Amino acid sequence: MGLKRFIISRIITMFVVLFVVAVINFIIFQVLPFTVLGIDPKTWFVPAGGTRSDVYLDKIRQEVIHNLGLDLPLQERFFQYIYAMFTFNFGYNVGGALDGPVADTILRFAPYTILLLGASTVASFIISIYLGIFSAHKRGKTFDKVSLITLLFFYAMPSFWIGSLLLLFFAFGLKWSPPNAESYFSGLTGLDFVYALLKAFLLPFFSLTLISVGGFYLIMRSSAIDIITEDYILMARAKGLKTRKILFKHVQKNSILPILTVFAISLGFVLSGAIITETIFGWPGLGYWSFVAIDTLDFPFEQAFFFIISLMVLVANFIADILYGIVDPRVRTSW
Amino acid sequence: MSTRILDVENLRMYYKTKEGYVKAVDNVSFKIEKGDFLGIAGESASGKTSLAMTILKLLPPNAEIKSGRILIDGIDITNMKESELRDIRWTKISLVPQGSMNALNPVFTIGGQIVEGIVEHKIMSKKDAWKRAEELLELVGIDKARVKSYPHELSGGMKQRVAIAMALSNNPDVVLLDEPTTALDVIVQANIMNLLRDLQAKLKMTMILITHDLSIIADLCNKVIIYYAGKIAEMGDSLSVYTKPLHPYTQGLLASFPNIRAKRQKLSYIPGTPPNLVNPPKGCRFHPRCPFAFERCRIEEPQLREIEPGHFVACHLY
Amino acid sequence: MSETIVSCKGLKKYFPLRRGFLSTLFSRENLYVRAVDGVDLEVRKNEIMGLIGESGCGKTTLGKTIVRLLDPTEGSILFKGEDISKLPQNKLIKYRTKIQFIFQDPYESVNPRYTIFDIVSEGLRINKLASKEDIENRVYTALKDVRLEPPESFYDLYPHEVSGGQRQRVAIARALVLNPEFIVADEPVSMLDVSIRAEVLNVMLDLKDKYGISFLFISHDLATAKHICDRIAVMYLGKIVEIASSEELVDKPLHPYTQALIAAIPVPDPRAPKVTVKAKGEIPSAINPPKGCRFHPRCPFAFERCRIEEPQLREIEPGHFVACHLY
Amino acid sequence: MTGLGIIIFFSLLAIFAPYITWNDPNTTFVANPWAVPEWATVFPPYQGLPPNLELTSSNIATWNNQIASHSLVTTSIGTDQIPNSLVSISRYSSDQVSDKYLEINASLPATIFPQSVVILNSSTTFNYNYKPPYNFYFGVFVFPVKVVNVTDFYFQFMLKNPSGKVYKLTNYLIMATSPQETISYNNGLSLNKWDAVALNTILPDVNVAALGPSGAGIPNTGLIYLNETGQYTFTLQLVAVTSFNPGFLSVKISNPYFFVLGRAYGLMGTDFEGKDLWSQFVYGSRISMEVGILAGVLSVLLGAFLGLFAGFFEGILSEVTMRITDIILVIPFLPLAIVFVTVITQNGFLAQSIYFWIIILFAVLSWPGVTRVIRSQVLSLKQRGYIEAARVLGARNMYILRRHLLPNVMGLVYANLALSVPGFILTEAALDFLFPGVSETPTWGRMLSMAYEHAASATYYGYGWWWFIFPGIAIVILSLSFVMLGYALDEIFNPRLRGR
Repeated sequence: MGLKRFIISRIITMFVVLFVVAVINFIIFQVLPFTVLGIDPKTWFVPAGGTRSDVYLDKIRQEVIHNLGLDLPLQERFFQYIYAMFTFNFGYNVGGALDGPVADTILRFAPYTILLLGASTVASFIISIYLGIFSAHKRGKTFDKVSLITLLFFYAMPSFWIGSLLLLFFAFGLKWSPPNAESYFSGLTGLDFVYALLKAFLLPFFSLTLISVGGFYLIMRSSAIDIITEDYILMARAKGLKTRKILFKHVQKNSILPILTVFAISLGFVLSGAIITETIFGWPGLGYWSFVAIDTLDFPFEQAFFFIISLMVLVANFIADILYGIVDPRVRTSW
Repeated sequence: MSTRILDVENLRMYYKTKEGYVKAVDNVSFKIEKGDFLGIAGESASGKTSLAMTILKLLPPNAEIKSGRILIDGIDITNMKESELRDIRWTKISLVPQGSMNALNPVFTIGGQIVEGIVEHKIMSKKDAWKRAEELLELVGIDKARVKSYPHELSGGMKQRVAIAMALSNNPDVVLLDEPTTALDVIVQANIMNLLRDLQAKLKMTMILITHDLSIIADLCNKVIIYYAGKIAEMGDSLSVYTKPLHPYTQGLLASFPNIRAKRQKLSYIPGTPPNLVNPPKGCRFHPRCPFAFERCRIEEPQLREIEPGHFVACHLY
Repeated sequence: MSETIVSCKGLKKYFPLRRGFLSTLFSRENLYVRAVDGVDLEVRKNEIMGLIGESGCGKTTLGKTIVRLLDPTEGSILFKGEDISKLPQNKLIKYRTKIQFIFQDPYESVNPRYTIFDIVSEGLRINKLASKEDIENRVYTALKDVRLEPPESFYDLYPHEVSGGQRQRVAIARALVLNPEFIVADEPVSMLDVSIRAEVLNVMLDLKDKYGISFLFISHDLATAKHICDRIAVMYLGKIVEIASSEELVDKPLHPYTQALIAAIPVPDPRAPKVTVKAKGEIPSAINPPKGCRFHPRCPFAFERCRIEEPQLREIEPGHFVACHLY
Repeated sequence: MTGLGIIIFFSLLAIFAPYITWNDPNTTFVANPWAVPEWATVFPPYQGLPPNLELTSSNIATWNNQIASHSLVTTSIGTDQIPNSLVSISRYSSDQVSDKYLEINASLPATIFPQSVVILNSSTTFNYNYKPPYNFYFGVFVFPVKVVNVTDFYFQFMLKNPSGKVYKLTNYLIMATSPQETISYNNGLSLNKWDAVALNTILPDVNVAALGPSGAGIPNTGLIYLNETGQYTFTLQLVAVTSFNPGFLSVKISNPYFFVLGRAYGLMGTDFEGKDLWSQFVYGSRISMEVGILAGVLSVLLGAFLGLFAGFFEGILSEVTMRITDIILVIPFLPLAIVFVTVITQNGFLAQSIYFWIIILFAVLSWPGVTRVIRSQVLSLKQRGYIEAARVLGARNMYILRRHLLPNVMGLVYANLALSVPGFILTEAALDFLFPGVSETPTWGRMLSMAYEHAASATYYGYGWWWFIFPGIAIVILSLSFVMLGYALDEIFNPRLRGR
């Protein structure tokens, strides 16, 4: 079909899916609470700050209601909503925890999440690839058993538990790290800020890495086990190649394929883990703020967050497909 | 004066399984000389592939070599460490594995895969190795421009040729071919057979061909081993084994092979099924299926003996 | 000349190429795998008809289409003069017992959870053809007919407890129990060891002699087919290129493809002439088959006409049909 | 199979929760807050921590009551004995409160000058061989049968430690002050009724965070009074005072107690309010199992049905089903669940059955995974010879579905069930962690949430590890055993893995 054709058709598919996601968003944030459950928007949106005046409160409510189009009939509101979503015009924060346009807040906090997620994903990828392949190679031996049991344990560990344990031990116990990231580095500037940021970054980073490494490792190990029994690995051995070369050239390039797909699919779950991890450590990324926003019923922020997560999952899937093609020449021809 | 290139003595290789030891290679001895084309014929699960893998020492973890020696060009590889074997493989002995379709790694170019086998043994520089890869492709009848192709871009027959080219890359003393034509269509198979015949004539290679198809061996090989249930039943020059089969198993197998040039006839078969290699029958392993079996066959295991010059058989009838 | 039991005329089976939802939306032309592309074939009463071809030539598809496991795209299938090609599934049931199919893989074609008695009697139970005692009698006879003796000792065995050859005979008994008149056997012995193949093939010959059942024997193995079949049809890329009695086809092949096929088959005799290759290249894709004669790109004798005009199957000698411009 | 064993173990916990716990999970102060598990006292840092201790015998008859002869009349001139005949102590058994009680009868002659006093000393000794507790409490049951012309009537508790130092544990506890013939007493004590005089060194509603050794403010009396090991003497002193008029006193006392709130308690210790963590843990298993298994069953049933359907009948409807799975798989699960819980809890009525809605949400969001697996299995099964063979034999769709496909898919269904449960257990726990206030029911997630919330103060108490470790380990072990079970079933039923 050709790469261009493939990309175009994938982008169209993405738009279709994104549209459906927007519709679901609309149902969750606008139809379900106000129309189905019959909640009155006027009492719904209570800004958190109690010091604000009644006039201001009314103003906010008016603004919110207008912003969400809750004063419009459902069908008009729907089109307005869809238009707003696809033009990235997400409205204004309500609820008192955050101020200003939603798009601005998202742009402000996204870097924290990207830093955290990016670093921990890279780390868990590298660890799981090496451990997984080596485990498959030593299948049934002590090394394999120990790493399998350990990583299965990490795999089943709730993210909030890993988080609290790390917090308890390293922040409260050994006092190596601050218990709350945001309050630790907010207000600092320059190198002080960078230093504080890194210090506060370590715990959430470890936490998130531990959460994701188990799943990746299991997939990596089982796909490497499959690959190791393939004839071309036998052939590589027959050629007299060094074990290291067989494992980290022949096995690795083939067994990395499933993990790419799985990563793209599980990105949603990784983001879920990020919500909890960020919340626990007070890491001021999108996950943390999305939880705060839920608490303060900041729906404009929340629906934008949803929309963007879905978009990211779709884009990740798309990138994974492209990467898949780069790694595996067989896939390229099927485009 | 011919030189001995491979010498297998009293080789025993068992797989350890939950049910017990699978006696896939049980007291096997044979030798081949330089320039021989040996065919090893056996039915499925007779252990013929295990024999090949034992000779290469490419065995799964549950395999145990119980006894015997394997000498390649006079070098005993039986107790060699993996690191030492690495130097033997691909320079002294190379393999064209079963199902060569899968023998090529789909994510690397065929040229790259040929080159890595040359460069690993430090035989020549990477640049020269690429040249060599092109030569090898031409040798097996593939356009050298395909050197950067990926395996999936080639047909089954071409992949088989690449696998053969790869096995030849370091001029090994022995090439082991494990069912090289099994999944191929007849015309492609004939192509590959002709290629092998030509290569053998041209390069004076020593080759071992393992197959279930007696007619391919008849067509290509000058020596043949008939393998049954982990043991050699009969061994000798092809002409002598095919024209005067001694072992009842060889006789039955040859009779059940349809010959397209023969008159139309009812085909015969060997009754019963091949034995389970965990608990093979006592005495001669073929006795439950043998029409000539007598008391001694049930008790005593027949030894491989030279009945005629160069023609060995393991049967109490002789 | 004996009467025809099954014949197909102009039979076609195309598989639409599965593509993404969007690419179907964007491109008008539909791509098909032309697995069977206009086949005329007759199977006579009490004969074993061989259908020979390389992998991917459409021989299995043809077999499955004849028993209506697949719905034909075009053309007719006549069973004893009646067209069954367009019958809806519910009307087809009447013919199910008359036309049976034996699958290639004896490991896959029987449900591993069923006992041999259940497997063999399944057809009778589905079609409610017999009473309980009757079922047992018929299963007994069928197992005896396929030389699984004593039959009752096999009743309670599971498929994995018997050998491959026995399993394939169970599959034959399952078809036989319904008293079929025509059986399509799709490579019934290709998964079995050579030493036991004849055991299964001889059962087929017995059934032909004893019950007058006709067979369509699908195989890639011309050497076996020569000894088993009365007549042989050679298939290439969805088309029949030659039909003749088995001895004539092997001894005096007319079509260059048949000639190439025979020359390529090795013989278990070191004194015999070595195999030769009389066809260039490999079998092309069935999505875009070559124009004109489909064999022409590989044919050593191809000339201009072969590239343009598709040859029709014609009777060159009595009972010997060939589709080639050379004749 | 260990997996199955663990699942059965937790199921039994959930089912028999009321029979294997000793406290309601929401009862506070079953032991001292932050009590370690009792078995932990074998480890050095916790050696000698007191468990919950009833240090004295509640049978007052066994106490040393003879000292009650210290009955005195004080005059301005000096001290004269009241004739012993006027004061008696008798022991009786059997009454509605206690089977052993002490009755004191005293006739008090009129005095000219100020008062006559009757003092009863009842004492007992006990050995205390633990580290000091943070808290203890003590008390006695009293029954004032008849009290005439008594101006003051009070109890006093005293403790003599092994070094001989005497602490007055309480000031005089004044029961009555008015010289009437019949007195109605303050503090709930009244005539003709058994009443408890219960005293804690510290009342339960004090600032718990300040309980610890470094906690400022209120002294932890246990650390002061019970800081030695050895023999203590605990004395209960009853004092009655009359003036001018002849008085009469008749009191029964029974069931004295001296109780140490343990710093080591039960199987899993206590939380920051002294709630029994073992019973929270056991009751918590109910929600985890319930949500995990029910959501699993629902989603797998739905998924399997749709997968079977979409695999067997290829057509528009199955195509639509598969596109729906594509979309649902894009939706982020946990954020949606968070929003959902928030929305639900806004509605008081729906919030009551929050776990029901969570189960429904889980099922609705997670069937697509199962559908995909089952569908691809059905698609591959359809290619099997025996399915085609059944068709050749004349079998119709329903027959093939029922007799050939369903039995072959069931194994995969069970395996998927087992594999989907841990996800639900984890997500449910995460929701409880994020929204601990949603329900009063104790759950593992909620336990961890509370532990996390009090992590800062936990540092004083061995980091409260028992509060963090057990629910977390339980979640991991239970999830893992479902995973193991799933893999085991997968291996048994999945023909691809089983091989031939």
